[in-house]
Amino acid sequence: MQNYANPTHFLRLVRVLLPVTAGLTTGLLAVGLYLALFVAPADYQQGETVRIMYLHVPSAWMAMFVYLVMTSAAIGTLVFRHPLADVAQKAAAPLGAAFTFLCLTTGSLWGKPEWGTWWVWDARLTSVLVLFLIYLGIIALWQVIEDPGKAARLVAIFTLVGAVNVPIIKFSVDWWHTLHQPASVFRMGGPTIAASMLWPLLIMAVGFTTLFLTLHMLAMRNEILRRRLRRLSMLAADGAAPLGVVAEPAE
Amino acid sequence: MSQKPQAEKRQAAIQTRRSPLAALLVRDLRIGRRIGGAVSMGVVFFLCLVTVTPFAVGPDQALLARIGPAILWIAALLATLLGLDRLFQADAEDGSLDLFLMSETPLELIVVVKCLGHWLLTGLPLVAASPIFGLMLGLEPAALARVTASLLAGTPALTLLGAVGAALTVSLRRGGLLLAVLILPLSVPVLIFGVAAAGDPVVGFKTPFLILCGLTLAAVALTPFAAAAALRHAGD
Amino acid sequence: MNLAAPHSGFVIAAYAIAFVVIAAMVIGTLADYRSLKKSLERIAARARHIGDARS
Amino acid sequence: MQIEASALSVERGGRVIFAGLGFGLRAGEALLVKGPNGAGKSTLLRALAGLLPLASGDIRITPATEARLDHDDFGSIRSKIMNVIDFKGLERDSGEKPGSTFSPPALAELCHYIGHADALKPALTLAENLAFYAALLGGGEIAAALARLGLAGIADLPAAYLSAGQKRRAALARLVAVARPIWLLDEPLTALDTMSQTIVGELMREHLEMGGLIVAATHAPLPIAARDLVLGRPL
Repeated sequence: MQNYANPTHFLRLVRVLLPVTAGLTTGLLAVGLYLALFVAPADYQQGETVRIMYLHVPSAWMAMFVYLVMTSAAIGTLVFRHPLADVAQKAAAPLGAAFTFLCLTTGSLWGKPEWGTWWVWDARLTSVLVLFLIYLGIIALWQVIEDPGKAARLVAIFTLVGAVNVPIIKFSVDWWHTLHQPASVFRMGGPTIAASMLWPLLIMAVGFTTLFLTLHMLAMRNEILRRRLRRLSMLAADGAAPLGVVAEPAE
Repeated sequence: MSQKPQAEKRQAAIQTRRSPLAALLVRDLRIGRRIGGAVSMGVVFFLCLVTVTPFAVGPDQALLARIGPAILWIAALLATLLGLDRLFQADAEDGSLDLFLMSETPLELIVVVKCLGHWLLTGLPLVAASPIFGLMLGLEPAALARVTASLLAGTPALTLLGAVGAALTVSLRRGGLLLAVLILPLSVPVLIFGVAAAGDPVVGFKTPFLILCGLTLAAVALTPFAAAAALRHAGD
Repeated sequence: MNLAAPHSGFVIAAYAIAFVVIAAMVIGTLADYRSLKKSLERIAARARHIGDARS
Repeated sequence: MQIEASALSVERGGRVIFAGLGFGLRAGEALLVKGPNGAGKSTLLRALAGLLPLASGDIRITPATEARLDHDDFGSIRSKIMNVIDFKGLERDSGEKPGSTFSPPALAELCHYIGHADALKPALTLAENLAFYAALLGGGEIAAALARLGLAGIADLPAAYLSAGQKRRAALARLVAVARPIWLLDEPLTALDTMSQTIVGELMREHLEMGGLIVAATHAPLPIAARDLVLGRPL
């Protein structure tokens, strides 16, 4: 693992892994979409609307998975001071926000025909909305602090505070929801689900995960290049950009 | 702290002087009292929010009495968070924060005492004012007591959560808005249980109030570490 | 997929939005990569230029 | 006691401020950090005070050796230095391991840091300001400290009404009020008139005679015997 602390090694690893994950993602999403749109049956209650679930549930899963990735990266930044951890953390935040946004919009599109309104203060949607706000806060914190090293440590602290808070938020929103809407509302998914629906769902979920991994690697590569560029620009501004510097890998 | 015989002489010297944390609390309270604006401004802002809400929802007494606890809680939440951005910033700008870091007293405890001072100056006046503003919203006496008790138990948690945001944004010139963006989502649980304890007829007072107290205790136990860590990293 | 079903518009909209969001992520990341590469090359050329001038 | 700093380097915002810096300083010695603007003088002091993380390198504090202790007569500061060290439980392992290493936070507790900012609250009086820092940093007599820096007459004025020189002296009064063995002074003489400069010079000499250590960053010459550490432009 320490070997990949060196960004140049990491960039080499990306070059090897990228075609694999990109190909895997394309294949999985193609199969998953085919199954979700054409093979899986329409629900006897919800009709065709159930097909939104194949997007909604995987993106909800990604919203949490990306936060998990960011939390481990935050620990990597604060505890192990791994140089790639804050790159990973910064690259993941906008992707997590995008998946969370997707989860919210698909949830809303599913809610309109099912519940008759575009937005319902359903426990799960509300929790995801709060998670979305936390993602936006993390992105804002990245943007306003200029020094990447300092930003990384402060964002890592906030990410961990959020990680402790997310289960509490989930618990309190569930409690709040049962308090205000005791009537049973049909929930998406559920413990019992037919195999014809489960397979497309699993394949889409795995496809979304590999999609995230691919994009995450690309975004990390961008971030490494951005830091290299920043360093070189600073050297150039100091009037001390010797020839060798450009060939030297970023640190 | 030390059991060495040589330390006994020191012990006498230590006892004659004030403990660092007590000195810090006295200092912050004194500054708050001398500057004055800090205490009254929070309450005035609280009053402004309570005044503005009926213009938004209409002067329907019954409706106002029903959502009164919620209005008071939202107003307390905003008044607490918007006043917090200077919590550590003033000390960071004039160099006091450097000296906090060089003290033998752990920064975590200093954070707790700073929060205590800030809550006494801004949170407590809000709690004290809430029954009066509750009357303006037409709350029943029982509801007034519940709102006041829930604010008393819940506002310390808001101050402590806000302290994390204040520490994260300490080096930013205009960190106030960002502080609110960072901390408002995290204060959702406090708001939920606070409002439920304040005025939900279905669930009663005890359960949400106890959970609210638990949240405050958890905030006391955990947030100082996050805030202190952020302050240590904000210097560079 | 039955296009004539009552709510199929919502399904299509959901998939379209997912497509747009994912495409935006992919295109945004790749465009960012290209512009970073270009900037890096520019600064490398600049350094070479300075180096030539010095020698 | 002595400080041994080796291979210090500090980075801020991806920029190397200085690298590979080292120096040694024994009890009673002063080090004058010189260099042009932006060379990292303030950064070095802040790093020594533990306020900035070191990118690499380490700082060792070694307590005075036994022999040296026997011969020296204990001045008040020296005994406090030893007390501080004792308090940290360092004397305990000095038997088997004379060179105990402080981690930076512990080092910070041995240091006085006088930075660019005077750390005074304008709403509080001078005496209140100083009494707070005395309590925070480890206790001491503030009346004597104020008198020593010629501030006794204005001790009950709010700091807001003081001149820059008076504020600077109030910050320097911390050095007298609280005994700490290592002084890190960033431009200590700024805004001071000649008479105050003389007083501060005396304070520094006394501190050194009692076995204290001083690291000062300054453009102006200091009225004490000191070794120089000249920092160049980064890279």
